[in-house]
Amino acid sequence: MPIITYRQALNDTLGEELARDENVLLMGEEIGVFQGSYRITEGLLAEFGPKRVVDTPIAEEGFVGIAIGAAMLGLRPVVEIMTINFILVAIDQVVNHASKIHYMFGGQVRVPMVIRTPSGGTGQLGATHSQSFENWFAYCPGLKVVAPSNPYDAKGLMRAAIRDDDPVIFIESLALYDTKGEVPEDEDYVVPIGVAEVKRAGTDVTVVSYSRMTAIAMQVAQKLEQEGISVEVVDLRSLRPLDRPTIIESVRKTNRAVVIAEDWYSYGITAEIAATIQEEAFDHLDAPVQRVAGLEVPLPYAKDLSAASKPNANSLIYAIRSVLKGKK
Amino acid sequence: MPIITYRQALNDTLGEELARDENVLLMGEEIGVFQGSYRITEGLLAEFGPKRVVDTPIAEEGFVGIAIGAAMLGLRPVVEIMTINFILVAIDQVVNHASKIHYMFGGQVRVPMVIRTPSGGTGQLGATHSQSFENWFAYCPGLKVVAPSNPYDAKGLMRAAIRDDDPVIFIESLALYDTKGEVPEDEDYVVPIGVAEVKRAGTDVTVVSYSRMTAIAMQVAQKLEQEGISVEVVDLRSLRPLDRPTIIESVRKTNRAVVIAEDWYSYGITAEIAATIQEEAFDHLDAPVQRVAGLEVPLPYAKDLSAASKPNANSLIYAIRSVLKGKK
Amino acid sequence: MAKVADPARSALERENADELKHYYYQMLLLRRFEERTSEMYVKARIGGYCHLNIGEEATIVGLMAALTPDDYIYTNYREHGYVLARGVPPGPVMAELFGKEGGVARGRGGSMHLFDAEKHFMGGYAIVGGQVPLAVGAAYALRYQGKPGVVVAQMGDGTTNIGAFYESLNLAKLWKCPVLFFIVNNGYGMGTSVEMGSSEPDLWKKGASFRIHGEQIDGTDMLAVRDAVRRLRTKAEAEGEPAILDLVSFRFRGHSVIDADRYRDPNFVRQGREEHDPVRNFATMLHDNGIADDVWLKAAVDKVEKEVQEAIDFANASPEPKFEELYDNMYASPVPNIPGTEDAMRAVRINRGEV
Amino acid sequence: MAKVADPARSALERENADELKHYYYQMLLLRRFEERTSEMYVKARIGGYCHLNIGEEATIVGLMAALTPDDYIYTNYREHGYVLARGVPPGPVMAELFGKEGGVARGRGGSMHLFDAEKHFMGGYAIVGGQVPLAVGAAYALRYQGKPGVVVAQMGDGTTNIGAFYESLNLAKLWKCPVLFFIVNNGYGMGTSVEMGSSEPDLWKKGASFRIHGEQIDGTDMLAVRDAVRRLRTKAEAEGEPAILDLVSFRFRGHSVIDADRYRDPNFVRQGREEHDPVRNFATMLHDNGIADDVWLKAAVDKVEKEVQEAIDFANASPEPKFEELYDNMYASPVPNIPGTEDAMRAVRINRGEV
Ligand SMILES: Cc1ncc(C[n+]2csc(CCOP(=O)(O)OP(=O)(O)O)c2C)c(N)n1
Ligand SMILES: Cc1ncc(C[n+]2csc(CCOP(=O)(O)OP(=O)(O)O)c2C)c(N)n1
Ligand SMILES: [Mg+2]
Ligand SMILES: [Mg+2]
Repeated sequence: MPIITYRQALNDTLGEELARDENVLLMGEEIGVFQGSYRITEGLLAEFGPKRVVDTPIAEEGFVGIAIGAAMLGLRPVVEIMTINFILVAIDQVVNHASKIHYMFGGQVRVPMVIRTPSGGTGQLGATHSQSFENWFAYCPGLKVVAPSNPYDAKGLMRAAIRDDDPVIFIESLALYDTKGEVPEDEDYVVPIGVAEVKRAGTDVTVVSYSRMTAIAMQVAQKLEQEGISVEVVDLRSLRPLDRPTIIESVRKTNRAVVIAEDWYSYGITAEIAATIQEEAFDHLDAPVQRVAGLEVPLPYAKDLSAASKPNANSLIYAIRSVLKGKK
Repeated sequence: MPIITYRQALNDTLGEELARDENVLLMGEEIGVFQGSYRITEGLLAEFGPKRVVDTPIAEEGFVGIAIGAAMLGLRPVVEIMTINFILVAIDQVVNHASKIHYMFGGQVRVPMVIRTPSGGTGQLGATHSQSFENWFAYCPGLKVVAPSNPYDAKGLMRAAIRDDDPVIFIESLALYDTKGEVPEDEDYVVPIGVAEVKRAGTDVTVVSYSRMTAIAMQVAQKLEQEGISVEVVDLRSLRPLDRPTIIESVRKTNRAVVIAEDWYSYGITAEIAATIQEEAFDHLDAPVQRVAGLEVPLPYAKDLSAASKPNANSLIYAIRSVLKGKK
Repeated sequence: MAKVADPARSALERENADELKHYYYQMLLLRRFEERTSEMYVKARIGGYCHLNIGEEATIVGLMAALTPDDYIYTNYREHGYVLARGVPPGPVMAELFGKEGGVARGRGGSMHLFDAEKHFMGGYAIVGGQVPLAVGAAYALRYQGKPGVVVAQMGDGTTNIGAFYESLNLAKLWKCPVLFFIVNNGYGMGTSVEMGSSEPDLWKKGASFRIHGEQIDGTDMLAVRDAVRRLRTKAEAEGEPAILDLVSFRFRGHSVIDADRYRDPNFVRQGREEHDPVRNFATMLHDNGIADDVWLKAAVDKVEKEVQEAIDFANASPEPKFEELYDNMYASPVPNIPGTEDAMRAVRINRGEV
Repeated sequence: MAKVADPARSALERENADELKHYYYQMLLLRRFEERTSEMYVKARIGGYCHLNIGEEATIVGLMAALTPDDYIYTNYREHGYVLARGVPPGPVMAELFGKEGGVARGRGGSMHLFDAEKHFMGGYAIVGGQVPLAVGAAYALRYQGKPGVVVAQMGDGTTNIGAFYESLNLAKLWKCPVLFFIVNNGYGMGTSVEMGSSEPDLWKKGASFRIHGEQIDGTDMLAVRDAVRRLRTKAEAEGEPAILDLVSFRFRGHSVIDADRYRDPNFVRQGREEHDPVRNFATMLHDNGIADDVWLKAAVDKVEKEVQEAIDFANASPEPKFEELYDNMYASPVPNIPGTEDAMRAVRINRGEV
């Protein structure tokens, strides 16, 4: 199987879906002439023209709302929000409108659209450009939220999201764009929304993760294997709907769990996962579920402070060791 | 002590603080001429005039931003957002600006302001007017979030919030405005931000709650007492900072916990509380922490469907009984 | 020198009498529907927030008289009349206000969230300004798909102060979207007058920063509204040229059924109702021009009375939504791990203390 | 008939030569500071996003020449020059870009978030449009407190398409806030031209929907900028009358240091730099009018070179922020249950694998 980057997987898939269905169109700031702030849409304007690849002014609330309205009439817009930090100016359209229209109006109209945006922060982008808000969207009934951790899933979930008839929030990560992985060439596979994956089987502890943190979890699992610690890694892939059965099954087997996410600790993604595990696997737990997440501070710019505020392999290893304490 | 309503406690306090400090001003839609959509600011325009009680156009992003900028120059704005559902159009100003300005600029400037808004939903207000978003704000470092459950705390926390030099999100509840309680007349007390309260001592189970749900928890506790079930009720009062020690101390004593909140179940407030308890009181827990929260659906308008989608005394009692199963 | 004819009358002569009578019937229906709605609200048959169109009948009927079946309509929460005038039967509309399964949104939406896909009524929305970008998006889709028609973005005067409105104006003009910004200017946003809310109180001029043409129209003159919409919709459809219509009318009652309207001088309100009643004025016009006599006018009142009563009966008879269907339509594309019928029933039983 | 004097020259005659030379020195400082900044970025001394003011020196120095110490300034993330021209020493500015404790925001803010309370520089902000309501709020506070001064809301051309900008215009005019909407029109928002982004590309006309006066000014003519700001700030301060300034200039480089600028024709860029270099044009003007000779001009270059080098040395020498101070300034009013030094140290040790 060819090995390509996460960026390439997204770029290919967007192109393929544009070619497959003329109701699919891309919208966003700098996706055309500029070819994408992070080059995810590179070359697509040249290939498909300005009707299908639409450069927008800086008016997120307006063009996200336009995408929703267009979806109500049968288009399938794929909107890029340059980074998730900027979606705050458009969040009323997403949460008070897109997520409710199908249900609130008695199922008479659908809102088939995707909003893709990178979340999280690396590289000293500072307090306003390094945040994670996927937990906010995962909280909202009516939305679907996915967050692929590798090129294969990026392609499969993007296909699923574009072909899905509900609004899907597609969470990416700047730090994943250059990572590589195997992606089948001709096979038109999709990765189902709402289904997690056990990326690595293990017996001592379950690590629940998604997006960039899954990549870290896989490295840590490999490293600890040499010490004889067997780590099972669950990649959530979807945050809403949340695949609780897969998480629970794994923890019932390993009896120990660590949850890792890049967002802030309190009220973040890890809270829901930890709460779910203690609820449904209480009698199987030999230690409290440990959470590894970002430090609760507006991310400082200074290099070392910034790096020290985000979870990494060290913090994950520390958490794994502490849940394993006393295990013989 | 005089017994007054939650509404009266807020109205009195706003008036007293306006009189105490000329830098305090009220801003919001319909707070003056209309005297407040829910009459919290009734009479204040007549008493303090249009400089201190400012009616705004429907432009939440604009006037919330103006309040932040004014606070940076020393004013102490108290902004009313008619209901929390409408803060979504202004949330960029709150989260990307107010919460970060003090830290991000190295502590050179302060943002002393309060945003007060009712959260949650009763009375068939429908999908877009019945939501709870306090978990979103509680997630954000740099903000303080309080949610009083009774007139005494409403007054004490409002004083604390207005006199605090940080942006404070003050969560109210339409269903609490007419509820009554004792409030001392002349005493200038404050209820400290960041401190929970054990509102009722008990030995069998801890119920963690806030705002309207605390009122329900108190009723349930009384009812179950007759059945010989002793319920300890913790009123969080502050969601950020979260008073973990008080929660944990209580659960270590009762060994069982139920968390109740009106917001949606997944990724809501109850997730953080349940995760915290299992983390810090794992060895003391005789049963998994149970969560009681709203059903995950865009709230339907129809009376019975709507009522059935929100947590109530029945759902709390059910959860309490299930954590007590097998207790002798 | 030829004798100059009375322009109003000669204009009327060009009108079709039956059409004029139908317009009157529609306005009467809207008026009576809203009066009974407010009764039903007081009787607690209707919950939540409830906003009436009383005083705005000419604006609504005039708009609908000019639209074609191809056109789409997005409104705010003050929308009962729009749905009726677009041709949705009163029964399902009242049933929605009652929260019944027979309602236009299966009782899920309520007064603020009516919808009728078939009639291209694309919904009442209750976040001020939220419907405006959606409407522009629908117009964008028409253009994208090369379909005929225009989209109406209805809103109130107070809504013209929120950012979404301005972003929408810019994008609509920039992208040549066939959309009409239809501003129902009833003078107030709740208790806030237009002057208190807008630094440019001549709302039709608010397109100036975007090169968008605007017009002020007497919103109590049904024929004037119809003609203005016809003219501007043709231009919008043909050239993708958006326009602003500032429809001035008088709000007969408080903001919503529960608003005591304490902030408006009672004399001002009484006088406004006297002078700006579009329904009564239209009746007088029909009568004085010999288009309808007292007998016909009385019959119209009776007809409407009966129809609205039937709507109420329909609503009363319509069943309550079923608990097991609570999660229906939460997602259009089912995927694993979303709640279903059993989850609904279990949750509801717990909530009702049945387990 | 009296002989007509060359207006430009006679205008110059009214200028103070030392002032003119100081303006030039400031523009030169900004230019050189940014050139070295981009070097430092390439050397990875600076991280994150980094946006330069090259080509905008006349706009910035012209603005600052017209402001008083009472005035306040809010800008976007392209703000290094504003801070320098306002009189903040280059050392602490460069130290901030380096993320050092000696930086103007203690290394917490970085290139996009400079701040200096004493100089009333109220921050660089990086959410497009976010600074605009804040600036209006500061102006609101000045008026509320009866204090002198005005507030500058600096932004780029692309920012005039976002809702916050329009809501701010309405509120500023409605509430008589002494604020100047200072639009640095460099022709592009990243790769998006003004025409692609705005249905009204004459940005100074965007006040039309709000009854706000606007003017277009050559942003490469430092004296023209200064005079326009002086005039409009006086009116704003005296009458609470906001105004829009559309300052047209040319963006010399890509959007940020890492932008390859692939979307602009190289010839177009080359020509733009030739024709619209405010620094070189000002030098020529000084020279041709006998205000500064080659010796002085050369000396100015050397002075600036030295100062910027000293700023880099200062930044290099400045200490890194301490881990134990991670949570400092998260809250201005301490309350129970907020993290402190010990929490910081524990977390950092875990994160660095030291436990
Ligand atoms: C974003 C937002 N802010 C505030 C409200 C509360 N609200 C509902 S209707 C209304 C007044 C709207 O006035 P106008 O646009 O003139 O419409 P009208 O009710 O007069 O028809 C307000 C402030 C809301 N629904 N949404
Ligand atoms: C709300 C928001 N959307 C998008 C961005 C990404 N972004 C940063 S700068 C910029 C272009 C701004 O252009 P302009 O206002 O002309 O300022 P300039 O950079 O040209 O000085 C964009 C789109 C952002 N920071 N905030
Ligand atoms: Mg109105
Ligand atoms: Mg620009």
